[in-house]
Amino acid sequence: MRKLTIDGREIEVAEGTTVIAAARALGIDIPHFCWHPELSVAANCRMCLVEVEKQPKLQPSCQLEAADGMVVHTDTPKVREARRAMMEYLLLNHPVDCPICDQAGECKLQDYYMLYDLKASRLWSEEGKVRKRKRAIFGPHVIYDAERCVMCTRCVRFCAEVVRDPVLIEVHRGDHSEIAVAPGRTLDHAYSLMTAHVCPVGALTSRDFRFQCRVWFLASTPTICPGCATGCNAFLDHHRGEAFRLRPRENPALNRSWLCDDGVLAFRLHNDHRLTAPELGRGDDARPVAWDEALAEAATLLRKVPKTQRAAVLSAEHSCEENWALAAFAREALGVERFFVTGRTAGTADDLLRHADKNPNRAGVRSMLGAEPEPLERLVDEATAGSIRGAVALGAAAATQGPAAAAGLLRLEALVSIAPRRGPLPEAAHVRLPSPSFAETAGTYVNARGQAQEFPQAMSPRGEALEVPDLLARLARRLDLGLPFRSAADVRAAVAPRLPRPAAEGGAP
Amino acid sequence: MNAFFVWMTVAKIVAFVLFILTGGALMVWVERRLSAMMQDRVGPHRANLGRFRLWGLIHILADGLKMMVKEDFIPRRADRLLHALAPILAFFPVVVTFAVVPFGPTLDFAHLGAVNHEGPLFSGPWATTLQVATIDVGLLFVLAIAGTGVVGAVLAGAASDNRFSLLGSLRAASQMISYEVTLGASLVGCILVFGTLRIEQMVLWQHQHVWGILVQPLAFLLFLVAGIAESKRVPFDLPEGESEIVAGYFLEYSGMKFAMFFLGELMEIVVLAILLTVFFLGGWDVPFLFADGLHVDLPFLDTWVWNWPHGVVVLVQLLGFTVKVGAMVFLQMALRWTLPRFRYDQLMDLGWKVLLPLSLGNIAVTAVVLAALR
Amino acid sequence: MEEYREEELVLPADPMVLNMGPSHPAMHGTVRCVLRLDGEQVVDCDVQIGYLHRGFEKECEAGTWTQVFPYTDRLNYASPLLNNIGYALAVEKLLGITVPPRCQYLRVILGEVARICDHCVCNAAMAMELGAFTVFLYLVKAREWLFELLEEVTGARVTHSFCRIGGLRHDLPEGFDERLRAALQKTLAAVEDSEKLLLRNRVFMDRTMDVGAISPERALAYGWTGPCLRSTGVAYDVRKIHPYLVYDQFDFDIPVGSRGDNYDRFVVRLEEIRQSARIIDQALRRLPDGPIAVPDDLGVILPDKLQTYTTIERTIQHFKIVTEGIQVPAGEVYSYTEAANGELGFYIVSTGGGRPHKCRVRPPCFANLQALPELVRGRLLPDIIPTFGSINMIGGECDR
Amino acid sequence: MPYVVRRPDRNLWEQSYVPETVRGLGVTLRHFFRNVFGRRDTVTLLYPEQRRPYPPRFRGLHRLTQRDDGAPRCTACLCCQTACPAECIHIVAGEYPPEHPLAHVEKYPVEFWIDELRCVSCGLCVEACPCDAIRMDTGLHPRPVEARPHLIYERNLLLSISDTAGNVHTANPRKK
Repeated sequence: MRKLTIDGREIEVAEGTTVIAAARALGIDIPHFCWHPELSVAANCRMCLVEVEKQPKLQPSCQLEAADGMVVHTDTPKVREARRAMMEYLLLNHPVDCPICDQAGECKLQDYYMLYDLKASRLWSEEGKVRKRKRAIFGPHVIYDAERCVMCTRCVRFCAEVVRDPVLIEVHRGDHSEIAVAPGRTLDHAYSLMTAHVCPVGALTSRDFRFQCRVWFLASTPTICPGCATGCNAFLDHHRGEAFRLRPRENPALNRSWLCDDGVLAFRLHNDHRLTAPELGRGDDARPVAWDEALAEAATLLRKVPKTQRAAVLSAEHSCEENWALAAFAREALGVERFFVTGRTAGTADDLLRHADKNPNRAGVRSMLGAEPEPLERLVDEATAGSIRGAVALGAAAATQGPAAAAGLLRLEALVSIAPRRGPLPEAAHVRLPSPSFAETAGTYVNARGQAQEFPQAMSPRGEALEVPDLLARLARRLDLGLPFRSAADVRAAVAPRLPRPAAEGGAP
Repeated sequence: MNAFFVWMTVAKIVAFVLFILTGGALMVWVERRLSAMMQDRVGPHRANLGRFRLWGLIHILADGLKMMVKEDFIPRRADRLLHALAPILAFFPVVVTFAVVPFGPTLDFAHLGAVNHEGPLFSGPWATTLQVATIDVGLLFVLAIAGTGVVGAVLAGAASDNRFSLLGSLRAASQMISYEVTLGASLVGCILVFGTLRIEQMVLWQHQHVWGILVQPLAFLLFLVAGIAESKRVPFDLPEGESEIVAGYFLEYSGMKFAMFFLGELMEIVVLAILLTVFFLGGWDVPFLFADGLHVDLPFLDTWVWNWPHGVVVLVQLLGFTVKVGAMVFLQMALRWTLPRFRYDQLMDLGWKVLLPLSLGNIAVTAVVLAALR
Repeated sequence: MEEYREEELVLPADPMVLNMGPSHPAMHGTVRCVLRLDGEQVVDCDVQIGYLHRGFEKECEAGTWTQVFPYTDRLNYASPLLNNIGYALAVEKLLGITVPPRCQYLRVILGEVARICDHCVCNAAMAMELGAFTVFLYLVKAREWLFELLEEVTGARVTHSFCRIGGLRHDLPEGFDERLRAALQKTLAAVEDSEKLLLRNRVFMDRTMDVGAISPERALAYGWTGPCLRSTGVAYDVRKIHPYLVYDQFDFDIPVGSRGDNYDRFVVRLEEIRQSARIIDQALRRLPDGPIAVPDDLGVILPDKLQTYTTIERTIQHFKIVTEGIQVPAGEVYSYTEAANGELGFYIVSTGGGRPHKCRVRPPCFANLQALPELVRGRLLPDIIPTFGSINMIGGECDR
Repeated sequence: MPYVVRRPDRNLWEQSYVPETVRGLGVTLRHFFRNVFGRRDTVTLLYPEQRRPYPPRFRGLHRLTQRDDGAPRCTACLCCQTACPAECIHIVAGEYPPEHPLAHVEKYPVEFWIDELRCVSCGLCVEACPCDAIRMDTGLHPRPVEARPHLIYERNLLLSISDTAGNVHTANPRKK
C-alpha cells in the first residue's frame, strides 16, 4: 500500500496505482483526454499535469505511480497555467465546428475550455489553421474528422487492447498527425462504435446518431441492454419519447465500460415498427380498433377454444414481470397447461461481450415458469396438427421462421398477440394488443450467467400501449375470470422470490 | 283652429322629431369628437362611404346599424316586460320635453319680407309660434316630465337581475329625486322675476328686459348643476359609474334598447342646454336685435337703427338660439371631461345640504328684492 | 305615542354579497373582491388572487438563468425593466460579480424611465377610475413617449428582455440622451396638467383624502413597501437605505405622505416622477464611457459576436453558455431592489449549474394588497376603486 | 432627504368647487383649442396610412440569413431552439450529400419551423445563434391570418424575408 497526500488529503492506495486514479478515488477530477481507466497509459495529451512537491517539473498524473509520502497539488497557479496553455495549444488548429459537431455538449474540449481556459483566441484568422481530412468514413458505423482530433489515441488503444483488432493506426507527424484505418481495412469489428464513445472530442462520431439530436436535449435512464443474453449495463438516451442511443454503463464485473455495436443500436427496438393501437384482423383485413373492441374480440375468440387446446407463448425478449403475469394469467385464468417460448433467433457470439442468444431474458422465462418452456416449433407442429387451437402470445419475434412456421401459426383459430412492435407473431394473430417497449416499462432481466438485473422505466408507453399486467387484468375481466394479481406491486412481489440470486456486484442499478 | 294651424303643428312635430333623432345621433359624434380634441386624441374618423369619411360623421350610420343588428340580450331571470319597457320610459320624457320649448319668436309667413313693427309675439292669420305646444304651465310641464325620467332608470336596474344594475337604479332613484327639488326650486326665482309660467313669455321678458343669468346668476349655477345631475353625467354619473358598478342600471342592455338609454342621455344634454338658454340666456334673443331690426343703443352715442325684414330677423334669432344651445352643450361636455366623479354620500350632501338651501335662499332673496323694488 | 329605539326602526336585512371581479373594469389584472355590502357600505371584503397565476417560479426552474428574463418582463408589466434589473442583480450577487460603471448607470437611467412609466400608469388608472378620463389619457400619452424611447433602446415596447446577467444587451443608441431629455420634458408637462386638473379639485380631494388611510405601524405590519408605505410617512426607499447600482451617487429626495390615504399615494407617485427625472438628468450628465458588460473571460456573458463567428475559443464559450446556461455556484441569495411598487425581492437558490433550483419572487404588491380589506371596511363601495387603484396591484406580479 | 408632500388647505377657494373647476376647464380647453387649431398634441398614428418607422433594434418576425450562394447560413446547431424560452423553434438537421457543392459545410436544416404565434419576441434566439443565421431585424410584425398554421413559418419563407434594407445576407465573415 502506498500513502500519499493529494491537495492536503491523505489516501492509501494499492501499489501500482497512478496518481490520477488515486485522486479520482478522493473525488478530485484531474482533467485528461488520453487516459482511460480501462486502457493502457499513453500520457500524450499532457492535460493531467500536476505539481508534486520536490519535483521541479510538472508531472503527468496518469503516468505517475503513487509513492509513499508523495505530496501532490492539482490546483496551483503553475498547474492552472499549464492546463490553460495546453487548452490553447489543443484549440490552435481546432476548426470552428461546434455548430455542426455532434460532440458539442459532451465534448471534453468544451468542458475543459470553460473550466481551465476561458481566454480569447490569439489566432485572429482561421487561415493559419492546419487543414486536414474531414468526414472520412472509417466504417459502417463510424465517421472521422481529423481536424477535430486531439490525437489522444484512445480509439487506437481500444481497438488494439480491448477488441484485439488493431484496425486504427496513427499516421503522419506533428501538426499533421491523424488517425487512419489500417490499409486495406475498414473499422468494421463488432465494437466499432466504442471508438466513438471513447473519443473525448468530436473526431469520431456515430454515423447512426449523426445529426439526429443534440446531446444536451437527451435524457439518460439507466437500463439493461436488450440486445443479447449478456445483459450489459447501459444508459438509454432519449428525448420526447424517441430513443437515440445506448451508452455503456460501467459495470466492472460484467461489461466493464463497453457495449457492442448491436447493443448501442438496440435502442431501435423502441423506435421501429411500433404497434401503438390495438388491432384486429390478419393481413389486409387488419384495422386499428378501440381497446374495448379488441379485448371483447380476444375474449370471444379465446372462449371458443376448449381449455385443453389453449396454449401460452412466453417471450425471452420480455421482462420477468411481463412473463410471470402472462404465465399466471394463462395458468390460473385460462387453464393453460402448455407453455412455449419465443424470441429472436440466435446470432454470433464472441468472447468479449456478445452472446449467441439474442434475447435478454431466456433464463428469466425459465425461472418465472418454474419449468422449461417448450420451443415454438412444437407449437407450430401442434397447431398444424390441430391439437392446439388457441394461444395468447407475448412478444413480436418468432423463434422459428419460414413458410411452414407461418402456415402453422395461421392454422390457430384464436391467436391473441401482446407485443410492442410488429413481427411474425403479431402478424399471424387475430388480435394484436400493444404493450410497452423495453424502455417504457420497468422490469427485471436474468442474463445468461443467471444474474437478475432490474431496470427502471425511461418513458411513458407510446400511443395506447398498456402495461402487460394491466392489459391482462382487463382481458381477464372480459372473460369473467379471476387473476392472481391486482397491481404492479403484486407482480413484483410474486417475481422477486422466483429470481435467481442477483448479480454479485453492480448488477442492479 | 284653422287648417294652417293644424298643418303647421304637424310640420313642427315632424320637424322636431326629425331634429331630435338626428340631433341625438349627432350628439354621439359631437361628444366623441370634442372629448378627443380635449384629450389629445383623434376621435372617430375611420368609418367611410368609399372615399368619404366626413370627419367621422359616418360613424353615426355605422353605430346606428350596429345597434340595430346587435343581439338583444335579456338575462335569463330578468323581468322581460319591464326590461323592454324601461328604455322606452327613459327615452320618452326627453323627447316630450322639447314640445314646450320656444326656439324662436313668432314667424309670420305673410310678412317674411316686410319689416315687422308689431313685436316678436304678434298673432295673425299666417303667423305661427316656433314652439310645438304653447302651454300655460309650460315650465311646470317641463319639470313634471323631466321628473318621470327616473322611472325608466329604476325599472331598468330592477328588471335586469344584476346586482350592479340594482345598485345603479337605487342610486339613480335617490339622485334624481334629490336633485329634482333643486331643479325646481332654482327656477322659482326666475318665475318670480319673469312673472309667468309660460315659457315663451319668459323668453319675451328677457328679450324686453335683460337675460335671466344677470338677474338670477345663482339660479343659473344651481340649475346647471342640478340639470347635469338629472342627466346622470360626470361628475354625477353615479348610476352608471362604469369603474364601480360597471355600467349601472343599463348594464344588461344591448342593441337598440341600449341605444335608447344612450341617445336619451345625450339628448338630455341638449334639453338641458335648451332649458338653460331659455331660462337664463334669453332664448332666441340676440342682443340689439328687435323685431324690426338692429337697434344699437350705446351710451354717449345716438341710437342707430337698421331695419331688417321679418324673415331675416327670425333667422338670425334662430341662429342665436342655436349658438347658445351649442355653447351650453359644449360647457357640459367640457365639464364632463374635466371632473372626477362624486361619491354617493357626497352627492347627497351636495344636493340636500348645499344646493337646496342655496336655492331656497335664492328664492327668499329674490322675493325680498322684488318686493322692495315694487 | 310609543317610543321606538332607532335600531328597531331599521328593517332587518342581510348583507348583499357582490362579486367585484375577476372580470370587472376596475380590477385590472384579474383579481376578485368578494364584497358583503350593507347598502353601499362595505361590511367585509375578501380579496381573492391567483387569476393570473402562470407558474412563474416553477417555469424558472425549467430554463437557464438567462431564459428567466422573458418571464420577469411579465411580472410587473407596467415597468418590466425594473424586474429585469432586479433579477439580474440577484444572480450577479450570487455569482459575486459587479457590472461595469457604464452598465450601472444605464440600468439606473432605464430603470427610472420604467419607474416613471409605472407611476404614470398607476395614477392614470386611479384617475380614470374616479371618472377623470382625461387625466388618464394625458398620463398614458406621457408614458407613450417613454415607451417609444424604450423600444428604441431595447427593441420591444413592453417585453424588453433587455438586461443580461453581467450586463446589458445593447448600449444606448446615438443621440439618445437628447431624445430622453425632450421626452421627459413633455412627460413632466403632462404630469403638471394632471395635477392642475385634480390636486386641488374638491371632488377629487373629497374622494381621496382620508379614504383608504392607514397608519405607518399598520402599513409596516402588513409588509408594505414602496410609494404606498412612503405615503404613510415612512421614508423607506431601498435606493436610499440600501443603495444598489450607483444610486448613492445621485442627489434625490424621498417624497413621503402624512396620512397614508389615497391622496397621499397619488401625490407621492407624482412627486416620485419628478425625483426620477432628477436622477435621470444627473445620470445622463455623468454617464461614464466603457463596456456595458463584464469581460468575456468570466464566462458569464455571451462573448463578442465577431469572435464567436471566427474563433473556436469563443464558439465553445458561446455554446456552453447557451446550451448549459451560466454556471452559477451553489448557494442562495436574497436580493432586493426598489421596483415601482416597492421592494421587489428575488430569493434564488442555485445547486450549481446552469439552471435555477428555485427562483422565488417577493412581489411588493402582494404585501400591499393584503391590506385592502382593512382599508375599505366600513367605507362605501366606490371607495374600493381608488383605494385598489392606489395600491397598484399588478396581476402579473402578484400572482406570478 | 425625505420631504412631506403638500396637501392643499381646504379653504373657500377649494371648497366652493367653482374656481378649481374653472381652472380644470382651462386645461382641457387649452388642449381643445390647441388641437382644433393645429393639432399639435395628438400622438395618435393613423395606422395603416401613417406608420412610425420601427427602430433598428425592433424585434420583429424572424428571418434566416443566406450564404452568398443563397443556401441557408444556418447549420442546424439548434442553439436557437435551445435558447428559446417559448419553444417555438423546431429544426430537423440533415447532411449535405458528399457530391453537393456545400458538402464541406456538412450540416443544414432540412426543416426549420418557427411558430410565430408562440414566439414571445424575446430575441434570445438571435443572441444564441453562433453563425448569425437567424435575425429579427425584418421590421415586420405578425400579421393577422385566418388560420394558425399560416403563422408557422417554414424554412424557405424565413429565408426569403429580408431585413428593412432589403438585405438577405449575414454579417458572419466565415466562408465555411
